[in-house]
Amino acid sequence: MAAAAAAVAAPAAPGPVVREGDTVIWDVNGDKQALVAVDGRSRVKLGTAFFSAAPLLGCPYGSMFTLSADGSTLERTQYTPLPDWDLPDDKPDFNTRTNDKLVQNDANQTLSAAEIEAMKASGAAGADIVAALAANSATFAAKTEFSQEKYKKKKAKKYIQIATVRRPTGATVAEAYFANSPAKTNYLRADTLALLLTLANVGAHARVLVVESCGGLVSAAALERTGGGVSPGSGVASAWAGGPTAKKPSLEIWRSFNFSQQQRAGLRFAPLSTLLEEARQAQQAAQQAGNGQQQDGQRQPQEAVQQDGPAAAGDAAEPMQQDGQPHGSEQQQQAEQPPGREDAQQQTAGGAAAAGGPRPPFDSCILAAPGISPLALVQHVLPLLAPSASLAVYSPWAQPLAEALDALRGQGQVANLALSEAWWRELQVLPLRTHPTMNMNHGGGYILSATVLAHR
Amino acid sequence: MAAAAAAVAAPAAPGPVVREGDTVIWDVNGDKQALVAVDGRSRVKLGTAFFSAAPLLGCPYGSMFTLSADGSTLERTQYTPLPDWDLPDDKPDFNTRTNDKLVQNDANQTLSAAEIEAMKASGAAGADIVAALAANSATFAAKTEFSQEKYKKKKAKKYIQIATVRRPTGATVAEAYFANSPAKTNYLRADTLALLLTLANVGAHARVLVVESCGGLVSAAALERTGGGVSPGSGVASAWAGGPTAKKPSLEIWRSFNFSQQQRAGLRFAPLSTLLEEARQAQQAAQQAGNGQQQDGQRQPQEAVQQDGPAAAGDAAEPMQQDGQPHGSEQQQQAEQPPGREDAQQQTAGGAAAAGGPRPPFDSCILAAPGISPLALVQHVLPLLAPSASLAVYSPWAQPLAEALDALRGQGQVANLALSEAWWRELQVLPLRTHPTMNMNHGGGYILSATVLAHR
Amino acid sequence: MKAVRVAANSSYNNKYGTFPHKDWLGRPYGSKAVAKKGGGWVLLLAPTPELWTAVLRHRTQILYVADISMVVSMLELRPGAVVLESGTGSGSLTHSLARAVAPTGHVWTFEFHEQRAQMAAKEFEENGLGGMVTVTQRDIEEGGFPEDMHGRADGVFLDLPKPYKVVPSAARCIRADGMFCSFSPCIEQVHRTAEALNANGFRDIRTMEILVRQHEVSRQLLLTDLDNPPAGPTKKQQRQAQAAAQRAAKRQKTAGGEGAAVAAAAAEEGTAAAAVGEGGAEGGAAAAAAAGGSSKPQEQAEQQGEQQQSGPQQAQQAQQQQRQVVHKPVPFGRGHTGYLTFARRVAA
Amino acid sequence: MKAVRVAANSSYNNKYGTFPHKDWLGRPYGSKAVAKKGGGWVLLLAPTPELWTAVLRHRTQILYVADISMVVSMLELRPGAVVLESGTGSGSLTHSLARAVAPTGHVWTFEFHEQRAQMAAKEFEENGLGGMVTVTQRDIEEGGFPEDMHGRADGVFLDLPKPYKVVPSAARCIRADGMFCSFSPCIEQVHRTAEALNANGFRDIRTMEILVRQHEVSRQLLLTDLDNPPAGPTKKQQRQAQAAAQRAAKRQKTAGGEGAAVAAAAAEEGTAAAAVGEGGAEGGAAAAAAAGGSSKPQEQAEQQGEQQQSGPQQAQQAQQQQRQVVHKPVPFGRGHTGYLTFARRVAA
Repeated sequence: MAAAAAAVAAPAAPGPVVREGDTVIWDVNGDKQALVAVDGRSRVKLGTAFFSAAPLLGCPYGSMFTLSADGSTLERTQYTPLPDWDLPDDKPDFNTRTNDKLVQNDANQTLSAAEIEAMKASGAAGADIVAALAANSATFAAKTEFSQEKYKKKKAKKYIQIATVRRPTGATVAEAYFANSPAKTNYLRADTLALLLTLANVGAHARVLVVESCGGLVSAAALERTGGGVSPGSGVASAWAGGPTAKKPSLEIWRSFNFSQQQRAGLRFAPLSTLLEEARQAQQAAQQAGNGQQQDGQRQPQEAVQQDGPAAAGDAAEPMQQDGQPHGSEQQQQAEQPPGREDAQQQTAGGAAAAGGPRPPFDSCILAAPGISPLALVQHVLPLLAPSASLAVYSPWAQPLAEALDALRGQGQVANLALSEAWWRELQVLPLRTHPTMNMNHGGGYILSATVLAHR
Repeated sequence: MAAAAAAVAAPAAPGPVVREGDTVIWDVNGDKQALVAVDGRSRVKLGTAFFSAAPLLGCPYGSMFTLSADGSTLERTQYTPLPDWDLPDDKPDFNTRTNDKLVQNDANQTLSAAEIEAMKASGAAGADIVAALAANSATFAAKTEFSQEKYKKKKAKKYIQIATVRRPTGATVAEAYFANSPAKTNYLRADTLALLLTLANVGAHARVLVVESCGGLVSAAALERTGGGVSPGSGVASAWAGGPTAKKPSLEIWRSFNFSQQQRAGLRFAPLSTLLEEARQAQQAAQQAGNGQQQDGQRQPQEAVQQDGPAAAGDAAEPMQQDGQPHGSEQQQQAEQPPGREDAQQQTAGGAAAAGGPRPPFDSCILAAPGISPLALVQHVLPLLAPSASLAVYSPWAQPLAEALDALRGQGQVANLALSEAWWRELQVLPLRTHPTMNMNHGGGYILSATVLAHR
Repeated sequence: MKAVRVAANSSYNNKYGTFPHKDWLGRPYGSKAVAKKGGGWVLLLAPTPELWTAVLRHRTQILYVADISMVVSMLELRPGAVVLESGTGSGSLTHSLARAVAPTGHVWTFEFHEQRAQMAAKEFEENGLGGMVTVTQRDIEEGGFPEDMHGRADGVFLDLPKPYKVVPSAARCIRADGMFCSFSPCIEQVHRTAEALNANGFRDIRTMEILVRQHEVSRQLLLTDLDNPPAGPTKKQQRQAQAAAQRAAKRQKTAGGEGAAVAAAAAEEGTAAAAVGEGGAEGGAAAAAAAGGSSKPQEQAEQQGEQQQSGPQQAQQAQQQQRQVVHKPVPFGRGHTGYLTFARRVAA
Repeated sequence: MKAVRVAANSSYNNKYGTFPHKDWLGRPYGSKAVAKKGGGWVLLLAPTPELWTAVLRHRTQILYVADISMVVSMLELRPGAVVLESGTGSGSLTHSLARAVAPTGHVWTFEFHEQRAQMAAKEFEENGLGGMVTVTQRDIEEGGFPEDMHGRADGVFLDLPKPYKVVPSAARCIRADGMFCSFSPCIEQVHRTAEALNANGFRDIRTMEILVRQHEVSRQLLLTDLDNPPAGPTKKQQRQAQAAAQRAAKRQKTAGGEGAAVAAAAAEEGTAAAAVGEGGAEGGAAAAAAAGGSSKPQEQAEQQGEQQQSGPQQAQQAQQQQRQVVHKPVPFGRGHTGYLTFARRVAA
């Protein structure tokens, strides 16, 4: 143990640091998370008050903060290993306390509220207060080890306030929203999001179509996986239903991801009707060009792909063929964007990067808009998807997905149809106290997944 | 360990023994279960051959049998503690074997097939053969502890044949059918059966209505819980849909439960139409008798109950008021049975006991016939149920139950509507090898439960 | 949901009004009783072990319906059986054990904590289980079961921090082919218990978990015409759906805490009655549906609201949207109650 | 489902016929290719890590999609990241790690078993991952990761019998705020690993399980008129339903073993193609639906059978029965794959 504890001191190699303008997840005691854009003026909450976030700038992500002794500013605190593991776990009878004589009565604390306040005023650390509370509890010693643990945890939450600065990623942002304002991401659970990204085969070379009512979380997480502008033509098109005049829904969560301008350029917003029109135009162009190889560097719409040569067929294989030649250069890609396009218009507020992002056909598709009939939505977007594209559809309800599966089965449009449900559970792992957590989330929802077939 | 092992020798107090005519569960290695009626002539399978079951008679339930040294007869064998726990679990590094140099090749066994046969012919115990196989395997020592375990288990299943004689109960019969011929009990899992019995509040004083397509398993398990004739008027009515002329479905699993004649008398079979007619007649009789107390000892149909005094209201409370006065004596109960009733006719083959069993209203109801619309079935049986009766409906599919719940909600017919799903998982608990079993059954189905309200 | 003991001269009060018990006397269980003034009402349900479990006072962590079902089933209890329980705790399981062995069997239940033992004994008596359940204050972990229990038990159930210490005593109490069960939250306890069982004349040692997941049922409008969405924009509907979901979640939470009710046993003149659910005139079926998810009247009101808002386009809307009954697991539920370890006593 | 490497002069043979690869060249992924003789066909699908996982040769227990998704997500991998893996095993996870960090990142994967390391390296090369994945034969439990990996990893993944022995080395390799993950089937390994992580500069130690349950979708006829059941007796329908369920279960099983297919990478001329699903003329969509439950044509045939049998009573039957699309979990599935333990390296 001693040798192991020494290893804590060994510093890790440097990781990313908080820069001016970054959004961070301000995680207080693991209980409460807030997304905060950090600059010289922004403030963060610890306990019941707000403090300047300036001390965060330049600190490594993962840094922990607590209140300074005078309670006026935030200061970094060093991590120390949890004491939970100091208990000897080879003595089966160590937890000999039992609750046999415990009378239910809340007046067992001899430390007065005034005394606790005095400790706080004198700058005592939260940990000291918790220790004092335990020492002055008439019943603490008589509690079972299990109850002692519970008591200390409860008090610690009340008196120890430590915040961690977390870097926003698909996983951390999803968990922060789910824990604090799940309605904003339509209750999309982090494991379900992870499964959607996997089942839709999202990677650096993917051209991803997303239709979501999760505030933009799915689009942002997908963009993170494509790396934004890493591969020309790849990225995420985040689209919505309702025809050309429909208002763009709120999809602003990408702003929390600290994407670079180049990465942001891989993300476009557009109504589905615009994408369908692009697909139609591209198809016409392909038909005019005949059955031969296309010369203009434009991405092949799906119908063209069917009659195209090996290079086109290679497109869909890119995720596993990372050294294959992508089509079209980035400049061509940008040149394709007609000026004043609807999605560009709608990105004016805060959309610093030029409108980029992929055009149809897409080889990856995530549908996470449960308010739309899954069958209707799948059939609506099928013309936008390249043959062999991976498709994943999320709904909190199984039945609409089951009916979609039933209707799509055997129609020759998709293969590998599957309806899946994830079951996600955490465990507490501690000496003599190892068990799954007593509460869990049962609502991970359901995913319909499939592979798109070539049109006959 | 030594002291603990000594405790094994301490004999348990005697339990039930196998009697002529009993049905037993013949459980071979925990892998294969057969329900066998034991008498002097019946035979049971061990390995690939059948043997006389005569040695089972008079043995305590739980006895274990193996082949005699000459392989011709069954003989009892003593249980010894499993060796799995002899491994030291306080040495973290004991499993130092790794698979690093293991080449995939099946020719690593130096013991020949002929040698193994010779061992068997000479009467070697299966355990000895397994030990010899391990000792003569060139790769056994190089395997990880995990793989060694797997190897030994595989070989043990092949060479060690031990059968246990189990007493049929709701739990053991359900598990035996589920493991060996699940279609016969319509895939009803043991935990789901247990939940149905609980949610329907089945106990000694319950008058239970069962409609099932599980071969009679539900009816038999419910009868076991009511104790059959323990409380006069209590028991199980196992009914089916389809009008008075419908053929009785196969519901014969009760024959495996070794019910006494008295217990069997608590079980009746009848078409739902007969029960509905009984309820109508009883209601008419009650109306003719006016609003006063009934004098004839007949059970009150539900409409009468509504206008009845405190004693009637006490009926439904019986499960928790075990010392309350039940209505009607057993003789009265039997006298009520009209001779030549439909269910009595259908019980001629093997139904040794006189037809008894409860009449409407029922205070407990289990519907486990998923081929029937749950909503239609609930509404069909509601006139048979007493106010405050507990209702539990099983289906492998959630959607029909959800639609039933939706339709019943707010209609004032039932309260406490809930749609539940059980998740049942076993764990392997062994030194350094503790984990949930690698395979599990995902198909426990869904249960709709409710409490019946008084008709307005 | 509340347990109410009925007495002719007593009355039940809540925010929906005053309910004199004498109005309840003679009415069948499952009836709705109306308040003296105003339209408030309660449902009077007969007590069952399940309803009791929902309303009893928690003196300790209790067992819930799924674990209880497995325990009763796998201990192979039936009328006439004798079962030992330690500790008694809040008496949740005890009621189900009593139902299973009634009327000729017996539950011997032991509780280390003096006050708890007394409170449990009083409740069993009041709930009419006095003749079938005996509560004794005793330290089972240290002293084992009393010697006069040896060889008498068809089943033993342990819910103790160190069940492994009691295994030798349990082995002496359980008859051949009888069943043992231990409920433990932590895997380390299970591990030691399984080892002790293997060494003390038990076989068929099985450890399992059973969790129950509740599903909520709702009606959803799903958009089917993606080019021509209905007048009410999808986004607004989504907000409504979210708000409805939040309300449902809130209801779900309150259902656990203060929802519909039950219970209570014989009072004056051998009468028994119980109250399940409470509602004001405006909140019609809320109480009745408390355990079932959302309440219909509320939902219907919402649906009417939607329809009114779309007004004349109603027929068109039917083509653009699809109304569907759907279900999904309630988001938050129990993730673990405990591990159930069963074992069978080896035949002589 | 099978992985097929395409070569112009090669051909693929199965019981449905012979499929010359040259017929496949130039066709888009997702196409159906017909056999030289007879009506047999295969679907040509582009390889993905998920499809590869379904067809790869198991040299060890492999990770499946749910665990893989959590690992990639919680390790916070993205293009450009550097990740260390030990052991390589069958390379199932490695493909997904490579997809996540491509094209500018790198997967350093270590395998103790010599033969396995060589086979994995060959497969990565063939599947076009050669530039992004480096396989090294090394005993990580004894020697830790190579010193030149220190401070270079954004994430480390361990699938080893004694991961706790590697924690100090992992701590030296992972940069501040980087992530650690260990996959262990047994809780005892997890316990020691968590203790080692706490002592070696990690925090946010979380252990979790993720299981995926597949649902099968079918259409059921539910009896609604209980007094006048349709001509075909309920019992017969039940038998049919059971038989259909058994067939579905059988299909489900085969889907795992030999069902629809995938895979394969660049062959001659940089071309890549893959075969998913195989079918004879008579068994139409069977292969395509292999992963989706029952196959539609077969089901339609059954339905037609039912309808023909009931003949003229068809209209009446509609009133007596309700046809409904339903879903339920496939009965048997994985109950445990392993525990995933994550931890975050403490900032400097």
